Amino acid sequence: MKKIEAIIKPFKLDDVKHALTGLGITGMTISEVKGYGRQKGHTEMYRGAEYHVEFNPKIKIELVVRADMADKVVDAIREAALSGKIGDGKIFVLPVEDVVRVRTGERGEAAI
Amino acid sequence: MKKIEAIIKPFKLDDVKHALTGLGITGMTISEVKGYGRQKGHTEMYRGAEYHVEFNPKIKIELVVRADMADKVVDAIREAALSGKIGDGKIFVLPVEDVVRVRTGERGEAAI
Amino acid sequence: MKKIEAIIKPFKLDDVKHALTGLGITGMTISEVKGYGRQKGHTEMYRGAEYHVEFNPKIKIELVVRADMADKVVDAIREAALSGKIGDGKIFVLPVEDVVRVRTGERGEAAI
Amino acid sequence: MKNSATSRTKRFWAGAAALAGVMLAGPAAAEEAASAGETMIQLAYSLDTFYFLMTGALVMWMGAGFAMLEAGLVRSKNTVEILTKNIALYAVACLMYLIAGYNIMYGPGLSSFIPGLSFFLGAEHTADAILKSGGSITHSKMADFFFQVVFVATATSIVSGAVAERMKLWSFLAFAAVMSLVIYPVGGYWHWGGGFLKALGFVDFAGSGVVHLCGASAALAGVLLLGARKGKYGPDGRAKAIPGSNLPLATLGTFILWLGWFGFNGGSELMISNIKEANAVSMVFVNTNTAAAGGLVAALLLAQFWFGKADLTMALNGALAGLVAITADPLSPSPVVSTLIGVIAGLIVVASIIFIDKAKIDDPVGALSVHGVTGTFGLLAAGLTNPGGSVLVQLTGIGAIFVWTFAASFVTWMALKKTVGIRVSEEDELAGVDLAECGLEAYPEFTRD
Amino acid sequence: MKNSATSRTKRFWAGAAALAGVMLAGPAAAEEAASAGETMIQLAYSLDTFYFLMTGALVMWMGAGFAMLEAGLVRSKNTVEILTKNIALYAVACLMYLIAGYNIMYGPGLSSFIPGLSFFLGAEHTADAILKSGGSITHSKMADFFFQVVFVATATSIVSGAVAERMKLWSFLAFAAVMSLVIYPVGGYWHWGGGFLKALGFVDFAGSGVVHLCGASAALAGVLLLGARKGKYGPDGRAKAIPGSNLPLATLGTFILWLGWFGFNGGSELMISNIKEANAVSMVFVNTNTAAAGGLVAALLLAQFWFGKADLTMALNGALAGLVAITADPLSPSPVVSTLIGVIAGLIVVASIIFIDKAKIDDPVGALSVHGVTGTFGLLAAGLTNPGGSVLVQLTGIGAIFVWTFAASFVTWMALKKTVGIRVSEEDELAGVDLAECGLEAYPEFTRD
Amino acid sequence: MKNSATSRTKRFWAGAAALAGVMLAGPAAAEEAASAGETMIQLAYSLDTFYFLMTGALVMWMGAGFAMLEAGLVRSKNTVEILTKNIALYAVACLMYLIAGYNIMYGPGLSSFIPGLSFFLGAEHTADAILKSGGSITHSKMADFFFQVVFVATATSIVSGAVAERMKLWSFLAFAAVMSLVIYPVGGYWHWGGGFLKALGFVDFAGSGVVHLCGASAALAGVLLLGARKGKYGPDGRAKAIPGSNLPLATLGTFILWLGWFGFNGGSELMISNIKEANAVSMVFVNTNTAAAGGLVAALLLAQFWFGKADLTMALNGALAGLVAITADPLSPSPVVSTLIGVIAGLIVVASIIFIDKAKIDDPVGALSVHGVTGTFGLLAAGLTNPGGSVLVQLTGIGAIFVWTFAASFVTWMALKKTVGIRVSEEDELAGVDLAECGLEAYPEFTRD
Ligand SMILES: Nc1ncnc2c1ncn2[C@@H]1O[C@H](COP(=O)(O)OP(=O)(O)O)[C@@H](O)[C@H]1O
Ligand SMILES: Nc1ncnc2c1ncn2[C@@H]1O[C@H](COP(=O)(O)OP(=O)(O)O)[C@@H](O)[C@H]1O
Ligand SMILES: Nc1ncnc2c1ncn2[C@@H]1O[C@H](COP(=O)(O)OP(=O)(O)O)[C@@H](O)[C@H]1O
Repeated sequence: MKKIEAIIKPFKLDDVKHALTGLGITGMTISEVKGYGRQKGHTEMYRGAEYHVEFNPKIKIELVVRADMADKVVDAIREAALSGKIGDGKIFVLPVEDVVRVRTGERGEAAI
Repeated sequence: MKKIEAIIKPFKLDDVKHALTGLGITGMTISEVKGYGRQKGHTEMYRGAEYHVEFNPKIKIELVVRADMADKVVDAIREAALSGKIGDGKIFVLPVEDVVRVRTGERGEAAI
Repeated sequence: MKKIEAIIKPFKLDDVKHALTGLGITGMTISEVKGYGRQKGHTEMYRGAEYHVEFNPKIKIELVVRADMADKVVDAIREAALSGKIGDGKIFVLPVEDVVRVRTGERGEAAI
Repeated sequence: MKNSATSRTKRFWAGAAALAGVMLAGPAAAEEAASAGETMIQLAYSLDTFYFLMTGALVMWMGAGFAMLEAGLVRSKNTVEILTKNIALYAVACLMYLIAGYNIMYGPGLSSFIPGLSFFLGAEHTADAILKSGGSITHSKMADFFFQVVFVATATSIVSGAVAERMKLWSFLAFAAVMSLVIYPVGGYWHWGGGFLKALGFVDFAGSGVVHLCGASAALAGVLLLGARKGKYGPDGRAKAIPGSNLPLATLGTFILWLGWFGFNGGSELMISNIKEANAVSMVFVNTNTAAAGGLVAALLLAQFWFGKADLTMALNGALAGLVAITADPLSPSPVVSTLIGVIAGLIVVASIIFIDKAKIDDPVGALSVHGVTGTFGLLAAGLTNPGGSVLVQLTGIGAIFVWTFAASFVTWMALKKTVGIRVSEEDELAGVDLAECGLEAYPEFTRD
Repeated sequence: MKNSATSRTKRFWAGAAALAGVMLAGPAAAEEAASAGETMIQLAYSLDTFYFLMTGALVMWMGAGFAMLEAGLVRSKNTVEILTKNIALYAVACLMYLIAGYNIMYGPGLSSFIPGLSFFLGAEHTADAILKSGGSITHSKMADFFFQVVFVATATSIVSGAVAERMKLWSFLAFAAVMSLVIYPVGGYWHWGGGFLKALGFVDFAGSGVVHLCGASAALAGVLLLGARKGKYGPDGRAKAIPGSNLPLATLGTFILWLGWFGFNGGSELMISNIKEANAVSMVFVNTNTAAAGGLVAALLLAQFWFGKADLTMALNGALAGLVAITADPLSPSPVVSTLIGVIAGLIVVASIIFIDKAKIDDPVGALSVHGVTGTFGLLAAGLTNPGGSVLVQLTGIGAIFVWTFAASFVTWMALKKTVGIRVSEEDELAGVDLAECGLEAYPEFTRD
Repeated sequence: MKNSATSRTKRFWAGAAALAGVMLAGPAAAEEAASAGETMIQLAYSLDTFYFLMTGALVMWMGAGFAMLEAGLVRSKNTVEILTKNIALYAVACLMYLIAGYNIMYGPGLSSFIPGLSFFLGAEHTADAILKSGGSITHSKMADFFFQVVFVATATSIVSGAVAERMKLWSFLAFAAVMSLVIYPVGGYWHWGGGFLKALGFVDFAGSGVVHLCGASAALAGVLLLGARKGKYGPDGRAKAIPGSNLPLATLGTFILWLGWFGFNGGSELMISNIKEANAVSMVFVNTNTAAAGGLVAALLLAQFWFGKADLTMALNGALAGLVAITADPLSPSPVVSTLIGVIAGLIVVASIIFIDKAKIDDPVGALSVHGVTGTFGLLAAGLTNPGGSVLVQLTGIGAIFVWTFAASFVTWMALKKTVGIRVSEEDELAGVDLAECGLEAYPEFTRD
């Protein structure tokens, strides 16, 4: 099993979610994060003093999938999250050793 | 060492925390996330127009433990987080290669 | 490639960010988390009733780096995040199998 | 009807004009002087009416104060519902009081205990009647209704805070309707409507009893039948703190109430158009302000000494406690005595909130303590400070208002409980009543739900 | 000039003093009586002026109401800009109306259709002129300006809500300037300025048409040229909900507007210093309040039955709908009829909001429905309730105000669109106009942006 | 005492009634006319008292304005404490002024420099004294106290904003007590109390100097002893922006202040009951409004040109700057000149905020610029616009108020610093003063702490 972590632009969330459910994915977890990267932040003035917003708002999507699904999922996210502009984000693939579904106690792939 | 990530229902946080401290766990990190899964969201009306809330609020607990503790920890979380209703959440186990305690510079299991 | 996850005190974020960019790191993702650990929370009174704040606000920094950078990054974070007081946080190192840059489709180390 | 500044309707009272322009001849003097007298009655009537309308508007504004105070002291997941309750109860109270409440309270009664029943507002005073009365009809009947109607809304607002975060919206509004149609007017009739409390010499200038104790008694009945919020008391029975979600709103609400109280007490003098009355209204303003100030400072200091921290919410309750307490008699005591009354009320309210909390009576905003306990204290204090007051009579009044309101409310709540239910489901309470009842979130973008 | 209580300037009108002290002798009586008449004129003038200033202050306060209402109903990323628009439009409207708007509206016109043009305020009424008028000049010219200027700000405030979340700040303020300098004053001239609508017998007591329909018509022109917010309508054309970010603010805004409306309608009687006028103002207060209450309850019930949930924002709009509708004639109907007018307005507004939403006219706060649709309804109702009213004349007035305001606004918006543009870039809209236009975030610490 | 509409106490002034009913006979005419005169004095006294109470209530409301403005401009972790400071300082100021402050300011002085000392309020004016004075005692002493007490709270409110986010709560309140007991009253005595500034012909209608410059001078002393907030100035010495956490609150606060200012300036005319006074009050309302509008627009435009963005917080400060500046003389200038004064104040305040920021004087809300710098400007402008004004005298007054307030405040702050300390610990400042001082969070559910 693999854990896919994708950092995307917030307004792409809907598209990515559709792409994933299109693949038959039934679960994912998202959170709000801030990203620092090649996409620079912006500088604003507040009462005449500058302030730099170096971190851009991003959404992090985490989902655990069967190992054989990982590539398809990564591709689907990539396509859906793509705007072509800097700051589109990253996808990371991590190994997962076990999964448990709290409700049923199922473990492993059955629990995903 | 293993990293345990658990996605649970927010109102179960207290119980899970108690279960973990009962096992002698001394550290964990939580964050607020939103989950998409079999537990469907809900549809509301705002000024006559529908809106779908597809993501349910969840709490993510992350903790790194000695490998030999992993199973006990997973079981403890499972038990404490169980309500039996759909949406109870998932527990993931990931491998961890190293741990550092910032304050002391200790590494590995000593740093947990 | 490695994923470094650091839990630090919020007011140390700026220093850590500087340390990392000093190493040539060009990307990272942060989020707000709450930590439970040796640093105890505090007890307050609200209208005469006690309430315990057991979780302290922390910042989680996540970044994926080339494997050979991992040690340098860990050290840099450690140094910058150190205040010497309890609650300074933890750094975890996890294995990463693949990275994709959404914008370009690059994979692996090139995508970091 | 609105119009430009240039083409106005002629003044109604030609007397003054005549006096100003023509009157230099002797014989007509006396006749015209009659006109002058009439003009003065008209002016005084206008001034008193205007004073009523302005102070009434300030009391109406208290509705916003309660809404903000309560919205600030509940959790964000229950905020929309408390806002809906507050603004809707104001509307419901206005309509019920218009239908019959006002008449029950101020119409001719059957006996000094049993008020009469009639519907809708009677006719306005005619100019003729006013002039003939020689000025003893001092203000418009409609202005009087307006001033009174905002009071009933205040009484009902008190209830919403105490039952917050777990009561069904529509059951609450049904109760609000009954309360403003019958429960409050009957108690009001006994005193301000000329019933037996009036006859006894009960002292309650602007409603420490008629309004505040009444609201708190109704709330108490509701709270007892409703039970505490889930999670308020731990398995060990200890009260847990459930912090309010937005303290700037709570502070704003208190400021609004403080401001509105100048209307509440200041308008209750009912007349301002001569020196004595103007002085009285001024004294009421000063005493109202100083009692609130005393209450705030005392509660803040007590919180600091007791908890080691300057609990803002206790300070807010302290100010309100001072206001409620002085309401029973803001006219007779000197400003210094009023300050003391406020100080004592501020101390009492902190102790009372903690005591009630420990007694497992769950009142999220402290309404029972602020309006009930310090209202009672204020009435007793008025028995001492008011030259015509008597502690015994005050106790009678307190008892009468409490027993009637509590009993009538209990029956009403019970009827609602047995039929439509008064408490939301456990699941809805956990998720927050906002989504379940209103389908909305107060802060959809920021709440960590 | 401010000073201690001890050393005051002598009273201007020595007449009263003389009367009080000296006048026991016969022969001078008549002469002194003239003085008494003058004193009464002075008193009445002072009372009416004071009444104007107080009610005007209440209307000014409505600016805060619109600001809070709109800030609560937009997303947090567009909140700073809507706040900036609201407070800046108030300032702009005040300045434009001072420069020429007031004179256009109330100065001598060229014909009953075409107003005159002049600049800045004329001189204040002199005491001599007032006394000579025998009291038919009832209040200060400056107080009149103050009362009128807050009305133009209200009309302009209506626009900002409808075009929220996508219109450029400075283009909006430019429009606000034109609207308060010309568009609103011309329509106002036709009725309150003594133009042809006045002559026809058009009934619009405090501005259901002159102010509210005018604001909504200007808004409609803007919305049509501007288009819907990005994401408001899905690819399938269905309207999506875009929840407001801060409902306590929206509720507070409604309470503020409700309070301010007592000034809006109550002050529009223009005089209070005799029995008839005082009674009229009181009636206006009661009817204004009860119509709002009726509107709120009706809208809340309708929402409950229609959507299954008690939508707070609909209740708020319902209260405002009742207020707008009764504004056309808050004096002639009885309180019960006023309640009914409010109830109908509350029902209409819910239906209208949904209809307009479905018609793909994107109005984030419901301004078109609240001010336009129920304003029109109120004017028609006034044609029936007002003894001098005629539905035909009302229709003429509605048509005239709508056509003029819509056309003039359309041309203005179009000119802005063709030159500086009226809509922010797609990117800025996505990121929120706050950062792009104001460089600030409303809640920099909590927004999940 | 409150009662039903039916059983009223007879009117106090029987004169009018008599006139209306009986007076058709000739011989008694003169005698009754005396009664008429007395009635008119009573009416005027009532009207003026009512006007005082209403405008005083508006000034009291400014306390809420400062609280909201400051709560909106600080970070959320310091919000509870600033709220506590604001509402508690109001209470403390009221009590201190009651104890002796009012008497120091308005009681008989020892010399034109040194005020006298006495405690608590004297007796109210009796009807006899008023009637005998022939109407030159124009309003209730209690109303006067009420109006004055809300002014001292305003002066003290100014301080809290400048020292926000780092000053200890109780040290601040201790300072507030000293300020309202002594510091403010002494300066006030010099001018409004009839001291040497009055004698010199200093022009300060409603307190650009006595209130606003005084508040700012006290704040400056505090800020200098306190130092900047941690993190406000980078290692390179450059000022860093620390954005305010809730701009809707800041905007609401400004609207509240704007509204309250009609009371602040409008009430400072002190009388309204004749044509001249009514006209004056009206002029004051118009000028106050237009100066604020001018200030807002000017500051917003300057921010747009200077920073490239329409900084809402600067617009808010611009409106307040216009208000502060016109306060020195809102009566003599025409509305156009008042607009200009507002415009200049709006420009000055933006520049001043930036300058003071660069000078490393850390003032989170801009209080020094808004109240100090534009207060000074307003006083100088009044030296030119007021017919009796002199720039030299104005400079003397400015100097006197500044030197006295600054010195006395400095000593007080220093004494506090040396004893209990005035600054919270670094750790508490980092974590936010709310938890350390009040044990509460303003928004416990949403803050990203
Ligand atoms: N090495 C990294 N580790 C973790 N997150 C990263 C890393 N590099 C980039 N990110 C995340 O991806 C986002 C986009 O990266 P950025 O460099 O701005 O654009 P792009 O991916 O288009 O080159 C960043 O805002 C950050 O959240
Ligand atoms: N494959 C997954 N990857 C990551 N998170 C998941 C995954 N499946 C479920 N989750 C998380 O677990 C939560 C509960 O899952 P859900 O399918 O609703 O219920 P259940 O686990 O009871 O079947 C989801 O809301 C989501 O946050
Ligand atoms: N085993 C763990 N797993 C995950 N997070 C942890 C773990 N232990 C500590 N943390 C995080 O590190 C933070 C600091 O830990 P703490 O024990 O308080 O101090 P220290 O690291 O200085 O001993 C905690 O608040 C928590 O967020």
